[in-house]
Amino acid sequence: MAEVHGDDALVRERDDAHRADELERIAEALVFAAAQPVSETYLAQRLPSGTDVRSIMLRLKAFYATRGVNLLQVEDHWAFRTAADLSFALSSDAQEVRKLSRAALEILSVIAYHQPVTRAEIEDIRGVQTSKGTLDVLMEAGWVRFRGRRRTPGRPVTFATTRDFLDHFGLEELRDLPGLEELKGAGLLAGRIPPNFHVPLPSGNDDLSDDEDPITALDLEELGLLPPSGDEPA
Amino acid sequence: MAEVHGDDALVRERDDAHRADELERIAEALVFAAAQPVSETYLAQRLPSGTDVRSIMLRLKAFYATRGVNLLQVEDHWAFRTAADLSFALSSDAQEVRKLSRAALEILSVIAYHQPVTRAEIEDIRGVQTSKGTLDVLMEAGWVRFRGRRRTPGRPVTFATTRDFLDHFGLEELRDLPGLEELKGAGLLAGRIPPNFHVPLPSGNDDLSDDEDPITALDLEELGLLPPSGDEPA
Amino acid sequence: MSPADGRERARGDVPMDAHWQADERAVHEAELVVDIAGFEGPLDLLLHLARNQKVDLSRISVLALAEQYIAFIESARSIRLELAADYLVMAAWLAFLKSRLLIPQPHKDDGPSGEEMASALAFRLKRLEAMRDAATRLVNRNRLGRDVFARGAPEHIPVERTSAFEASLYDLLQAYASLRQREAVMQVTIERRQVWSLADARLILARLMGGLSDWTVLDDYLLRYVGDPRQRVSAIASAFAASLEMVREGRLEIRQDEAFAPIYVRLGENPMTEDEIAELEARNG
Repeated sequence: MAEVHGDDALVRERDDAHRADELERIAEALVFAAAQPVSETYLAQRLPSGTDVRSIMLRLKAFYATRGVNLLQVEDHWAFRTAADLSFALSSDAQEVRKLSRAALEILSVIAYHQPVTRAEIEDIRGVQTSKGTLDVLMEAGWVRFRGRRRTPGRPVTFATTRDFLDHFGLEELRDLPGLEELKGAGLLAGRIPPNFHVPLPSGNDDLSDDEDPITALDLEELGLLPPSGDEPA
Repeated sequence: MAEVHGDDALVRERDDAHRADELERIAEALVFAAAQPVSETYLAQRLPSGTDVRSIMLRLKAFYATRGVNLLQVEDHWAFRTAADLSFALSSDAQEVRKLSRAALEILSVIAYHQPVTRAEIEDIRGVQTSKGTLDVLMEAGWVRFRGRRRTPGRPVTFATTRDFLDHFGLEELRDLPGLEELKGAGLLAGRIPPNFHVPLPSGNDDLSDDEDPITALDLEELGLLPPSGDEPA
Repeated sequence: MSPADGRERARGDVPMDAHWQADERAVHEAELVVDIAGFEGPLDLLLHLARNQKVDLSRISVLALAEQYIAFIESARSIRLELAADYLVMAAWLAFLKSRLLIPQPHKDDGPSGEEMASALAFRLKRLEAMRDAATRLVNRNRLGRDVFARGAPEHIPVERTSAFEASLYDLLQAYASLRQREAVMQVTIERRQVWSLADARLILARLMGGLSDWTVLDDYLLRYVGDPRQRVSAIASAFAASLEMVREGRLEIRQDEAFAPIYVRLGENPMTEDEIAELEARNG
């Protein structure tokens, strides 16, 4: 009796393992066939209902981790990509990767780290107007999208990055952005300048350092900060 | 002496195995990333000279034989293909994804911004006739719906976008559609824009406006979307 | 190297694309080389100057920075380099900041204190620098299509079953914007004002003057000839200019009794022949 039970359990176990292998094969084929990341929702639709897609994908990911092709996660999407350490062997006949201007790259970073962010905020951070077309280039590349509108007067549009952006730069999720935590910790991603942000000033306000000349009333006058002489200098 | 030899041999063997693994990884990545089946000549060019390409490929073939993706040989060319026995899982209801035509995009955008809008109004904005098929495509995609009938002579049907439309384009509400300033800011509208130019702000309101009547079953029948009454509605 | 290279420089040939490497940039302490074109706005210039202090950004001397910036702007102006307005605005703001830092304000003043303004500026510089670093790190990651590759021959593209059609919001907006743009451009063409060219005016005058040997008021004829009132100004101006030319050639005589009085014209000693008029017509199309 006990023996039979044991056999049953064994058979069941073997069946389960076989079944899991089959599901893995299907998932593998579905993702492998596609050039674009495939959503877990999609995989769930293609696999028998009740399948734990996530755990299957994690097993596959581990399986492929050491191979020439890796299974990567982009948010809740999955894609096979060649291993990054092999780029030396593959890249020679690579198609041209979109070359970004310095401004475009900077805007892309501001959007990535500060999203959702409005155009005015981007310009505040960069201290310069965004030339027409630069955002357009990023949107056309499929890396930046309109996200929504800020609930402030004027309802300005907010920008955010896309899943293609993550895929392109090999990020699983936004939290993987390089240095994100340090920047956050340093308060550099806060929308507003923190009131307590303190920068040590040159020792003693009135002492001038070596490379400073004392400012004269004439200077101030020239700069239009004082009325023309004759009036009291305060 | 013999012992030392033995150690050397072992190290050499391990190195060889490691080297073979690396070659296998490169070959695997090369075949994966190629748009066409890859010739052994090509692989030989990419791998260190003297590499036995055939034996590497045969090892890879064996490795993939039981997986969801197989390495197939076509004469002296190699390609990955999803396993034939999985076709049931892959092809079942795979729908071909089609890019929306330029005309369809334009009509969809006019409906989105100007809704509720009649067909005549769409044509007035676009300056060309709307082919019947294009609206059908948009309805079929589930992005456009009949909304009501305008209370003007001829009682033309009005069109509006659907909930699916918002979902697909990642909008929370219609008011999230970028306005004139944002379109300009993103470089989508360029050059001189006449002063009377404006981009409507579609209201998210689903209630019919004063000049609209609801669509009735009779209307749907007229539009050919319901069988003529008399037939049982099933 | 960059498109900005064609721009006129004061001195020195600085490669514009060596963006991140501040060392090679345009400002040198000793010899004054000024190149505004290499900077992306005043904040970029300030960040560059701050880096020249060679200290951690949180320990920069904002006062010294303000001085350097103002000196830079002054020298740029002295060699008549054209400066964008925002550079001047920044200079004015920094001069104001400088005054706040040097002359402690009584506390009742409701504006921000010099220290607050200075730390706000330092924060902005730090944040910009952080974004620059982030951009560098981002661009140096293993990128798809350069270091990492997707499936080269996808077998079929899995689709979310809900929609068989694919389009992005960007596609949609681009379609809408270019559609509306087309429409806008068409309106502009329709609205365009009709202008008489000098050649037009010359031909019209030649035709008008055909049988006139006596003094005639030019305006009367022109206004009769020009139906559309919106064209009158252009017509009179062009006709007047053309008539002066024709007087010089002896084809017309012209007379005005006093300022603002009517202008009289009559045929000159060497009027245009039919053939000459025909030739003019052919040339004007």
